[in-house]
Amino acid sequence: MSESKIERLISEDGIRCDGRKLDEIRPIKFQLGVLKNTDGSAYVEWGRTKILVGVMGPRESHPKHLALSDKARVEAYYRMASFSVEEWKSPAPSRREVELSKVIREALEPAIFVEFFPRTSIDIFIEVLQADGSTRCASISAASLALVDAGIPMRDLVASIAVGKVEGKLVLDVQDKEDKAGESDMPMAYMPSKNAVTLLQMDGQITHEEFLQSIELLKKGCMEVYKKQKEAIENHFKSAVSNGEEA
Amino acid sequence: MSESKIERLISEDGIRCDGRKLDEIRPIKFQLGVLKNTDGSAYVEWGRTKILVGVMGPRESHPKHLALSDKARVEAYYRMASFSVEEWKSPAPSRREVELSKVIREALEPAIFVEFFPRTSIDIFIEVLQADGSTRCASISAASLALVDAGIPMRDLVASIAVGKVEGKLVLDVQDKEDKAGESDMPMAYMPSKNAVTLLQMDGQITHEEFLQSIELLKKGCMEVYKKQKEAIENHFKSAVSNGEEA
Amino acid sequence: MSESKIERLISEDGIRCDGRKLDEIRPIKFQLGVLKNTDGSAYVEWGRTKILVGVMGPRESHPKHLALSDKARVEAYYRMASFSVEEWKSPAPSRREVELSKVIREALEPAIFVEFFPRTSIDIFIEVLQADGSTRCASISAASLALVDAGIPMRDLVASIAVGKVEGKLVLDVQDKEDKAGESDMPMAYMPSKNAVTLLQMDGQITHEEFLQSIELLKKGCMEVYKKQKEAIENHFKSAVSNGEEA
Amino acid sequence: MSQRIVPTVKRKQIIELSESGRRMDGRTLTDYRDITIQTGLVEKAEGSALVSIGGTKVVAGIKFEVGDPFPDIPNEGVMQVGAEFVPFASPEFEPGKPDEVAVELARVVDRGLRESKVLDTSKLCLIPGKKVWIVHVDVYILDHCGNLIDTAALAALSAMLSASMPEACIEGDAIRLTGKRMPMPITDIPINVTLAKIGNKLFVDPSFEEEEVLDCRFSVAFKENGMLCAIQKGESGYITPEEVLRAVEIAKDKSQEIRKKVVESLKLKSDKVGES
Amino acid sequence: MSQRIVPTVKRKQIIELSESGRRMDGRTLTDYRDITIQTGLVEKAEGSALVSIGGTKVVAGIKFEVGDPFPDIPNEGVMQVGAEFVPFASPEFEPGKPDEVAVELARVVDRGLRESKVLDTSKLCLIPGKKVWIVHVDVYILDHCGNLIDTAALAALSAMLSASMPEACIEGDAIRLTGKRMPMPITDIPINVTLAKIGNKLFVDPSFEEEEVLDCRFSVAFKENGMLCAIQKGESGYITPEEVLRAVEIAKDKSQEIRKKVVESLKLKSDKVGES
Amino acid sequence: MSQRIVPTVKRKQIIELSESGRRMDGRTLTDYRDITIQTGLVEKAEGSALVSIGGTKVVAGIKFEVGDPFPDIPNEGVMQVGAEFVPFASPEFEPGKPDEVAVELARVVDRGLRESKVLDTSKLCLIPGKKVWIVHVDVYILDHCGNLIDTAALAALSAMLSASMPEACIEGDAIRLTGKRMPMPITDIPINVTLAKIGNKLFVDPSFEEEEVLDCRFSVAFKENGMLCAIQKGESGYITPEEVLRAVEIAKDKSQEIRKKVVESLKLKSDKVGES
Repeated sequence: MSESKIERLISEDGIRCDGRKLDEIRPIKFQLGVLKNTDGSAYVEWGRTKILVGVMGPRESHPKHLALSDKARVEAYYRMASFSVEEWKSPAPSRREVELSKVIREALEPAIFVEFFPRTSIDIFIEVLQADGSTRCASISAASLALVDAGIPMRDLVASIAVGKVEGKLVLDVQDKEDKAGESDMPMAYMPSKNAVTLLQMDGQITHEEFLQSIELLKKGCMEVYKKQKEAIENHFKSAVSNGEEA
Repeated sequence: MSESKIERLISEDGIRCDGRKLDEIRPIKFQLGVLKNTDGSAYVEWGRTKILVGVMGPRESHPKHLALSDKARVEAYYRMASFSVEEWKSPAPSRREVELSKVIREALEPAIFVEFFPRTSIDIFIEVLQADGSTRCASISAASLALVDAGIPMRDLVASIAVGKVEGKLVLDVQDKEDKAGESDMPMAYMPSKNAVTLLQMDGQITHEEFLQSIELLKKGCMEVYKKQKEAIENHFKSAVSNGEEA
Repeated sequence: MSESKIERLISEDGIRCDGRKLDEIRPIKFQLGVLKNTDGSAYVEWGRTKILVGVMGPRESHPKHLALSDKARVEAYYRMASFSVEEWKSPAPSRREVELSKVIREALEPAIFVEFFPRTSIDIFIEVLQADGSTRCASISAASLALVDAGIPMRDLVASIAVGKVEGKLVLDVQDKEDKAGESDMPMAYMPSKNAVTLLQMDGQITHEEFLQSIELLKKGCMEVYKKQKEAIENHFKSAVSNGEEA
Repeated sequence: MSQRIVPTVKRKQIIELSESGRRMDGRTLTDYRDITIQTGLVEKAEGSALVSIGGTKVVAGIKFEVGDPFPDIPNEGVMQVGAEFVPFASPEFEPGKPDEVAVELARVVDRGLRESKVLDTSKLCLIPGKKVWIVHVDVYILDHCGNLIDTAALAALSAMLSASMPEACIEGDAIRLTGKRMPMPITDIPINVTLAKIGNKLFVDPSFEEEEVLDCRFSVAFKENGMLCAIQKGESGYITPEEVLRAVEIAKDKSQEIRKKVVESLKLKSDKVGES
Repeated sequence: MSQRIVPTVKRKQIIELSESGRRMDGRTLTDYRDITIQTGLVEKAEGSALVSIGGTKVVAGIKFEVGDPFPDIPNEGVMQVGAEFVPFASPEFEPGKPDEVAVELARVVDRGLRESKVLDTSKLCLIPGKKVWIVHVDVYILDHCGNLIDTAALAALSAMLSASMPEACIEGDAIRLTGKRMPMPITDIPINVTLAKIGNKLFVDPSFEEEEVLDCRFSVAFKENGMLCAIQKGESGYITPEEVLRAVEIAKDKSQEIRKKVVESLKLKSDKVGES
Repeated sequence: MSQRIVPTVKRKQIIELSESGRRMDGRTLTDYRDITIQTGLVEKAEGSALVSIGGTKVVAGIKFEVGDPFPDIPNEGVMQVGAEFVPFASPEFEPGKPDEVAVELARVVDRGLRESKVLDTSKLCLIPGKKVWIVHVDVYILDHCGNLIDTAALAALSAMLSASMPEACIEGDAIRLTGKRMPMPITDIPINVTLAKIGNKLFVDPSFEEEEVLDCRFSVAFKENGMLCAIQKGESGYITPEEVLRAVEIAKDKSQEIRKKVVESLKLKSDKVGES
C-alpha cells in the first residue's frame, strides 16, 4: 500500500516486475517427507514464499467429545512465523490466521476419505516461514502432499493458485508486491479429476467478464500446480525405493 | 460525571429532566416470545433502555461435571452490545458485566423451582442493546418473563427497580443522566407475593432516614413493574390463544 | 541497573552494604503451620524477603486425566503479590513466574516420595509478599517445611541459597540490591544427606575458578539454611506437643 | 463423542423437492425469505439497523471513536468490523467462545464493505498522520435461522447508510466535537448474495435446515455498477466451476432486487449515493 | 457431577442453637470474631496491612504509579482495587481462574472505599489533564474462614490509612520524585459489616460453616458520620424488607465498634481523619 | 489418566551400554550428533538460521522494530527472545498451548545471549530516552529429536551472527530508514552445551530417547574467553556437586568445538567478533 504508484508493475510488453509473463507461475519446489515426528509432511518454496506442513493422524481425537461418529475430524492450523512478514508479527493467532485455517480445512476436507476413519482426528499444521503472496494457495497445495505422505487416502490432490488484477490486467499467481498494489486477489483450490472447486475467495473489484476469464486462468494455473505436485510425489517415492526404505 | 452541574435535573416544582415526577417510573414495554431459537425470551423497552433476554433450559449441563445433583444450575450472562453506551465498548466482558451477571443470577434463582430439575442447566442470556440507566433492573424484570415464556415453574415474578438521590431528593427509576450526576443509586429486586428481596445494592451516600424512605419507594416501584409484567404475560397468552398456537 | 555505580556495595574491609560479611547469610526466620485451610504451610522472613507457602495434597488429581499412574503429580505455583516489588506488578503470571514455578517444582520433587501416592496431586502454592532477592531460594526452603508440615514423606529437606558476584567478589545470599548491581547470580538447591543438587542456575559472567569457589560457598550456605530448617521443625513440633495438639 | 445425526432423510427430501423447483418452506430455488430493515433502534449509536431475513435476525451498530491511523495510510480513517454471536441466537453458540465461524463472518462482512469502498475513509481524517476517526461496525447475531452472511452484511450496510457522524473542529492539536452531525461519506451500496449447493442444485438464501444438509455455501457481493467485490466459498464440500458461474449469474439478479429493497426501506435517493 | 452434600444437618443445628441466641463457636448472633490489624508488613509497598477476622486472613498492599487520568475527570487521580484469591486460602480456589466471586469481592471493596470518598483523588493530580497518580489497592485472600468481604475491606482500609505517598516535583512536563514521603489525602474511615441470614435469624460476621448453609448475605458500609455508603446482598436466597432494616440497624452499631478498633490499632487521631 | 509407560527397559539398556562408553545411536558419551547451520533462509527477516542437531531442527529469525526503551535503561535497545513449539515438531505439542517448557526454553536461550552480552544494546539507541531498536529473536521448534536447548540457542546465535540491521537516520524527532543495511553490534559467540545425567553417567547432547529416561538435564553456556555465562539444571532428578564439576569440564571442551563449527559455517573471521 505504501508502494509508490510510479513504479510500474507490468511493462508495456506484458512482463511483470519479476520477469514473468501475465499467465506464468513462479518457480515452485515441493518436497515430501521433510519432518521426522509427523505422520506426513511437505515443504514448499513457491517463489519466495516458504511453508512447512506437518500432518498428524488419523489419531485418537483429543478431547474425545469432539470426535465424530461417522468420519474423521479434520483441523487445519495456519500460522505465520513472527519473522515471515515485513513487520514483526505477534505469535498470537490473528483473525486472518483463524479464517485462513478454516478455509484451508474446507479446501482439503473434500479430498480426504474422512469416512474411512470415524472417531479419529487428522490435524494439518501449517507454518509459514516466509510470506510473499499466495500463502493460502501454497499451503493447500503442500498440505495435499503432506496428506499423501501420511498415507491418507485421497479422492484427488488439491491444487491451488490465485489470479490478481494488476494495473487493469489479470495476472496468474500473484506475489506479495502485486497483491498489495493490485486491484483484486482471487485464490482458488481445485481437484482436477473431480472438476471440484474446494476454495474460492475474492477481494477487490472485477467485472463479470474479468471474473469469467479469471476462472479459466485459475483452472489453467491449478493444472500446472497439479503437475508439479504429481512430480514431487513421483520423485519422493522413487528416491524412497532407491533408498530401499519406506517413504 | 462530565455533565455540567449548572443544568438542573429537578425543577423547583419537582419535575425531572424528562418530565417525570419524583416517584414516577418511565414508560415500560415488555414483550414475550420474541426469539425463535430459545426456550423462552423477552424484550423490554424501559425508557430508552432496550434489552433482549433469551432462556435456554432446563437442558443437559455442559460440561457435565458442573451439574448439581439436587437442583438445576442457573447461570446468567449479562452483556452490553459494543454500541449500547456512549463510548464504544470492547465485546470482552468487563468486571462490571461479570459482577452484574452474578447478582442478576442471585436475584432470579430464588424465584425458580430449581429443585424440580436436578442435573440440568438453565441459562439466562441478557443482551443490552441500549443502556440508559437501570439496566440490571430491566434485565431482571425481563428475564422473569423469559423464564415464564420458557414454561419454567416460578414461585413469583421478580420485579426490579432503582431509587436514586438526585440533587438531594429521592427519585424512582433513575435514568442514565440522573445516575451519573446523582449522589446515589439503589437497585432492588423483589418478589411481591413472597415479600422477598432478591437483590439489593447501593452506591453513594444516604442517611438512615433516606434509606428507610428508599425501601418504601422501591417496594412501590416494584409493584408497578410487577403489574406491567403481569399485563405482558396476559397479552402474550391471549394473543397466543387467539392465534390458535402455543406461546 | 539504575543504581549509581559510585555507591560501593562492599567496603574495603569486605563488609557488605547491609553489614554482612561476604559469606554471611541474612537473618532467616521459618515458621510452620501458619495457614488453616492447607494440608501444610510455612512462612519465611529471609532478610526483607517474605513468603508464604501452602501445600494441598496428596489429593485427587483434577482434572483427572492429568493424574499419573505410578506417582503423585507435583505442581508448584510461584506468584508475586502485585505490591511485592518496586513497581506495581500485574497479577497475571509473568514468564519469569512460569519458569520459576517449573524450576522450583523440579527442585522439590526429587525430595518427595512421590511413588507412595500414585494418582494423586501435590500442589505447592507460593505467594511472595515482599521480594528482596533470593525469592526462589527462600521459596524452595520454605516449601520443604510446608511439605513436612503436610506430613508428606521426604527423602531429605531441600535447602537453597544463592551466590552472587558483586564488585568482583563472591558473596553469599544476595539481596535485591546486590543482585541488580551484581555481575552474576547463582542459586542452588541441595539435599545435604543425599549430596544432591536439585536446582542450579546461573546468570552473568564468572570464571571457571569462581565457579568452583561458588559451588563450595553454596554448599556451606545450604548447610546453614538446612540447620535453620531443622530448628524450625523442632520448634514447631515441640510447641505442638506442649500445646497438646497435633501439629 | 459428538453425536452428529446426519440428516440424510431430510437431505433426500430437500433434493427431491428441488427437482420440481420447490423448497420445504414453499419458496422457489431463487426466492429470498421476507426481508425487513429497521434503522435507528439504538439512538446512542451513530447508526443502527435491525435486519431480518426470514427468522434470522441481526442488529448492527456504528460507533465513532477518535484514534490513531495505520502507519502506512496515515491520512485515512479506519473501519473495524466485528461479529458477535449472542448465545440465545442458537443452542449451538456458547457464551464467551470466540469462534472461527464468527471470525469468518466478520471478515466476509468486512470485505464486502471494504472492497466496494462503501466508506470513503479518506474523508475520516482529523489530524493528518496523527488522529483519525475509527468507525466500529459491529453486528450481533440475535436469531440464527440460516444465511447469517447476507443478514449480517445487510444489517451492517443499513446501519452505515442510516448513520450520521459527529462534526469535529480541529484547533491546533485539539479535537473539539461541535455536537452537530453530518452525513457519512458513503459511496456505494454493495449487496451480498449467498447460495447453498445441495446435490446439484443451487438454493438462494438457504434456511437453517438447508444449511444443515448443504454441500457448500457460495457468497458473492456486487457493487451498484455490477462489479463483483467479494466472493467466499464456505463449508467442506465442493462446487464445480460451471456451478460457480451459474451462482454468480443468479446472485447478480438477486443483488439488484435487494438493493432496490434497501433503497426503498431507507428512503435513499439511490442516485445520490455514489456522490457523497 | 459436582457432589454438593447439602449440609442440612448442620443447618438445622445452627438454626436451633440460634434460637437461644448462640452459635457453634460460642459467639452471640451479633459478635464479631477476634479482629487483628497489623500494618507495615510489606515495607516496599506504600502501605500494607495484614488483617484477620477469626481465622480469615487478608493482606492488602498499596502501590503508587504515574499514569494517565480518565478523560472525563482529567484532574483526578485514579484508585484501582483488585482482589486475588491465593489458592492456599481454600481448597476450592483454583490457580489462575479469575472468578466472579473475586470480581464481586473487588468491586464491593472498591465501592465501600470509593463511595465514601475515603481517598481525595483531587489531590492526586500531577500534571492536570496529563499525568496523575494511579493508586493500586490490592487485597490477597490468604486464609478463608468466612466473611471475606469485611476482612478484605478492613485490610484495604487499614493499608490506605497506614500508607504514605511519594512526594513529586513537577518540572515542566517532567515528574521528579523527591524521595520524600507525604501522608495520603484520606477523608473518612468507612466500615463494612456483613450479616448472614440463616432461617429467620441474622448472624453478624458469618463463619465459613455458617456461610455454607446461609440463605443470603447482606453487607452494608457506613461512613464516620453514620451515612450508608454501600450495600450488597449476595447469594441465591432472599431477605425480607423488614430483615433488611434490622440488618442495617445492627450493622450501624457494629461499624462504630470496628471503627474504634481501627483507630486504636493504627493509633490514629480519629478526629484528624476527615481533615486530611 | 495419563498413561506414562515408564521406559524402564530402555533406561536399563542405555545405562548398560554406557558402561562401555557407548550409546544407542553409536555415539560416545561426549559426541554431539551432526550439526548443520543454514543461514539466510528467510530473506524478509534481518537475519535467520535453520539449525539441526541430529534430527532436531530449529529455525530462528531476527526482526527489528522501532520501540520505546525501558525506563531504567533509556539509552539501550531491547532484545526480546521468544520460543514457539510448532505442533508438528512433536506429537506432544498441542496447538496454541503456551507451555512452561517453551517459556523455560525461551528464557534459557535469552540468558545465554543476554548474559554474554552478545549484542551491544548500547549501539541500538535511536533517540536517547525515546526511541530504540527492539530486536526480536524468535526460535521455532520444527522437529524435536532431543536437546532443544542447544539447538535453539545455536539457531538464535547463528541468526544474530548472520543478521544485518537497517540503517536509520534521525531528523529531529523523526526516524527515517535509509534503506541501507549495516552489521549488527555483536561482541561474542556464546555456546550452550547440554548434558543429560542418566544413572551415574553424563551424556552430551541427549537424544529424544535419552531424554525420556534421564535423571536430569544440565546446560551451561560459555563465552569465547572461557567464562561461564549461564547455567540451567532441568527436570525432576538430581545431580551431585561432583557431577556438576565434571559436566562443566566436558561442556567447556565441547563449546570450543561447536564455536569453531559456527565460525566455519558462517565464514566469520573469529577474531573480528569481539571488536564490532
